[in-house]
Amino acid sequence: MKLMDHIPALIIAVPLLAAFLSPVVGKINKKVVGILAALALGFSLIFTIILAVKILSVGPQVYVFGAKSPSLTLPSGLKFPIRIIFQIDAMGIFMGLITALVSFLGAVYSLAFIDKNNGIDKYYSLLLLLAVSMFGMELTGDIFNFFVFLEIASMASVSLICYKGTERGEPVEAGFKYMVVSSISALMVLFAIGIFYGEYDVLNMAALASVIKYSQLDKIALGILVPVLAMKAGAVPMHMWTPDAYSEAPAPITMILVAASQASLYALFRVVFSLYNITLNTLVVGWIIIIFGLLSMFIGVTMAIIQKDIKRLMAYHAISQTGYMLLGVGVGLAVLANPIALPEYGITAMEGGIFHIMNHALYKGLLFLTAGALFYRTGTRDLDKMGGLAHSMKYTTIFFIIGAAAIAGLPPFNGFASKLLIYESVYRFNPLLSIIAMVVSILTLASFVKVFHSAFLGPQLPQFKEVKEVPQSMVLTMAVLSCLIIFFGLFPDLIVKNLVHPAVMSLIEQFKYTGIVLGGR
Amino acid sequence: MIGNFPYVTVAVSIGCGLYILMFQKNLIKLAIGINLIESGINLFLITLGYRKGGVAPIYTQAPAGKAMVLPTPQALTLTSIVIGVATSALVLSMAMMIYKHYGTIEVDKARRLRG
Amino acid sequence: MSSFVEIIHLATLTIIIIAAFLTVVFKKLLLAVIASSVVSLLLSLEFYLLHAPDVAIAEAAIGAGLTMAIFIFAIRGTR
Amino acid sequence: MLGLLETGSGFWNALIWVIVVLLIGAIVYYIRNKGEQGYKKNTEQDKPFISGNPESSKEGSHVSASHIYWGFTEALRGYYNPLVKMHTGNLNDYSGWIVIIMALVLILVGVSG
Repeated sequence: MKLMDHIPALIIAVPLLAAFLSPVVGKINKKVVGILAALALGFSLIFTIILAVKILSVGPQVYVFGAKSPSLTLPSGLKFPIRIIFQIDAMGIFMGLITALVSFLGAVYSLAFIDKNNGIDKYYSLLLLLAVSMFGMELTGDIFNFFVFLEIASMASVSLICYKGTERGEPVEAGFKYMVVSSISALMVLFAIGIFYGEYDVLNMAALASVIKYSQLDKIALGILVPVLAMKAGAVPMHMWTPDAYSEAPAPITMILVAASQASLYALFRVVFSLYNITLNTLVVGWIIIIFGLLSMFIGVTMAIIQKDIKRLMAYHAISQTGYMLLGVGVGLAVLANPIALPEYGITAMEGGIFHIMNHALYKGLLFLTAGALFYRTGTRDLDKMGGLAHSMKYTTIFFIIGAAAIAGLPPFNGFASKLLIYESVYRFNPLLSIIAMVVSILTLASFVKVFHSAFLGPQLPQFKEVKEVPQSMVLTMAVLSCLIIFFGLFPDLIVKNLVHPAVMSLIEQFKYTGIVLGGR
Repeated sequence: MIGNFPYVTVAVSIGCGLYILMFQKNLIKLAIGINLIESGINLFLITLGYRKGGVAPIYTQAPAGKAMVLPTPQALTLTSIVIGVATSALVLSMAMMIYKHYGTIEVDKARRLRG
Repeated sequence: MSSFVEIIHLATLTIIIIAAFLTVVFKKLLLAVIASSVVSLLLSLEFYLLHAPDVAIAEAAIGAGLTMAIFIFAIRGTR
Repeated sequence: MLGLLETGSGFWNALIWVIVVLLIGAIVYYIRNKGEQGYKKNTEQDKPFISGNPESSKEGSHVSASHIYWGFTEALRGYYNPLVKMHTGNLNDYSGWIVIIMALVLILVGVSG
C-alpha cells in the first residue's frame, strides 16, 4: 500500500476527519480548533498540488473505493464500472486547486476574523465539511455521489450563512432562501439522475457518456440539469439568492461560497461537455448558456451600481463575473460541432472562460476579504457610513485597489488576461456579445470607483479616528491573494498553457474523460 | 396493469410541491412542499427499479427462475430519505429562528433583504 | 391474487394523489402536516408493494414518523 | 517568450506593457521636473481656489455612496424601476423564476430536436 496511490481519497479524508475531530478538540481547547482546520486544509492543498502535477504530467487518474487495487475500475466480466470512483482529469483538478486554495485561505483568515466566544468549533467543523463537499463534487466520477456532495455542500453553506443568526434575523432569512432554492435544485438533479438510471442502468459518468444517445428522455434530463445547475452558479434571472447569501455570510465564508457556486458551474460544464458532448444540439444549448451569461453580466453589473451595502454590491459583481464564464464557455459549446470554428476561436473562448473561473475566485475572494476587514474594524457594511478609511487601513487599501483593478480588467492584473481572451475570441463569433462584455467591464470599473471613493477616500471621519489596521493573519491572507493576482497577471501564459489548456481539452475531447475508466486508453 | 400510474403520482406530487413553493406564503408550508417533491422523487426512483414478477432484493439466495427487483435505486432512495429528513430539520429550525427574530412566518413579511 | 394486489396499488396511488392535493388545499398547518404524513405513510405501503421492504421501513419510520414529529415541534415553536 | 499570451487574433504580454508604462512614467516625470519651481508647501499657494469663496470644512465635503452616480440612475429610471421591483426578496418569486426558466429551457431543448 503506497501513500501516493491514495492521494485522491486523502484529499477529502483529511478534512473530513478534522471536521469530526474539531467539536471534540473544541471541548478541550477552543484556540486549537482553528489551527487544526487550517492545518487539515493545508494538507489538502499540498495533496491537491501533488495530484495536479501527477495528472498534468501522466494523464487523468482514477481512484476506486473498495477495490483491491485503487486503479482497477472494471471487475472482470462486467461491461460497466459498478463501484464508486473518483475520476479526476485536468478540469477536475483545476477546480480542485481553486477549492483547496480558497478554503485554506478562508480558514487562515477566520483565525482572527471569527470571535472565539461561542460555536467556534462548530464553525470550523462546517467549514471543513463545506470544503470536503466541494472537493467531492469536483473529483467524483459517479453522478449519484455528486448529488450527495451537492446536498452536503448546501447544508454546510446554509448553516455557515446563518452563523450570526442567533443575534440578527437577516442571516437566517438569507440562509432560508438559499436552502429552499438549493433543495429544489438538488431534488431536480436527483430526478435527472433517476431518468439516466432508468434509461441506461448506469450511474458512472464515463459509462453514461459512452452510451448516451440524446433521446427524448435525455433532452428532459438536460433541460432540468442546465437551469438548476446554472441557478446554483447564480445565473440571472435565478440569481436572487446570491446577494442575500453572500452579503449576510461572514467574509471568509463568502469567499468559499464563491468557490462553491463555481463547483456547480463546473458540474454544468461537466454535464454539457463530458456527458453529452456533440450528441446534443450544440448551437441551441450553447446559445441558452450564452444568453444566461449575457443576462448575468448586464443585470448583475447594473444592479451592483445602485447598491449601498458593500458586500451586496460585490455579490452582484460575482453574478456579473459568472456571466463572463458562461459567455466564454457557451461560445465554445456553440461551435463545438464545427470543425473549422472550434480550433479557430472556440478553444480560445473556452480558455478565457475557464481561466476566468480561477481569476474570479482569486480577486473576488480578495475583495470580499477586504470588505470583511472593513467590517471587522468599523462594524458596518453600509457605504454611506464609511469614509476616509485609507488614512488608517493602508494595507487594506492597497489590497482593495489590486482587487478592484483586477475585477475591472485593468492591465496588468489577471482579470485583464482572461477578459482579453474572451473579448477577442467572442468577437469573431458575434461582435455584439464582445461589445456588451466590454461595456460591462467599464460599468464594473465605475462601480468600484464608487466603493473606493466612498469607503477609502475623503477626510478622516471622527467616528473612525480609533480604527487600526486588521490583525496579521488577515493581512497575510490578503497579501497571498494579491501576490497570486499579480503573478497571474504578469505571466498568464504559464497558467493558460499548463493548467487551463489541458482542462479545456479534457472538456472538449470526451474520450479523454471516459477512456480511462472504460479501459480504452 | 398498473403501468404508468405511479409516474402520474410522481408528476402530481412534484407538481403540488412546486405549486406550494411558488404560491403559498407560510414558511412551514414551504418545508412541506419540499417534502412533497422529495416523496415524489423517491417514488420515481423505486418505480424505476420495479420489475414485474420480481422478488425483493433482500435474499442472499434468490428463488430459482425469478428475477430480482433492481437493488441500486432502493439504495439511492434510502440515501435520499435520510438527506430529506436532514433538509426538513434544517429548514424548520431556520423557520423557527425567523419567527424568533421577525415575529412572523409569512414569506411576504419576512423580506428585509431585497433590491 | 394478482388482481387484488393491483387494486391495492391503484387505491394507494389514488389516495396519495388525493392527499397531495389536500396538502396544498389545507390552510391550517397541522392538517397540512397530517396530510403530508399520510402521503409518506402510503408511500411506504407503495414501496412495500413495489418489492422494496427495507426502503418501506425507512420511509415509515423516518419519512412519516420522524418528519411529522419535527413538523409538529416546529408548528408549536412558531405559534 | 515569457508572458506571451496568444489570443488567436493577437497577443498580450504584461511585461512589455509594464516596461512601456514605466518608460512613459519616466518621460512624464522628466517633463514634470521641467515645470515651475516656485511652489511652496503650507502657504497661500496650497489652498484650493473656489471662485474666491471660503473653503468648506473637510468633514462636510465627503460625498457619501448614495449620492455617487445620482445622475446615472436618474437618467436610467425607466430601466432601473422595473429591475429593482423584480428583486422583491419574496421567496415565492425565487422558486417561481426557477420553474419558469426550467420550463423555458425544456421547451427550447425539446423543440430544437
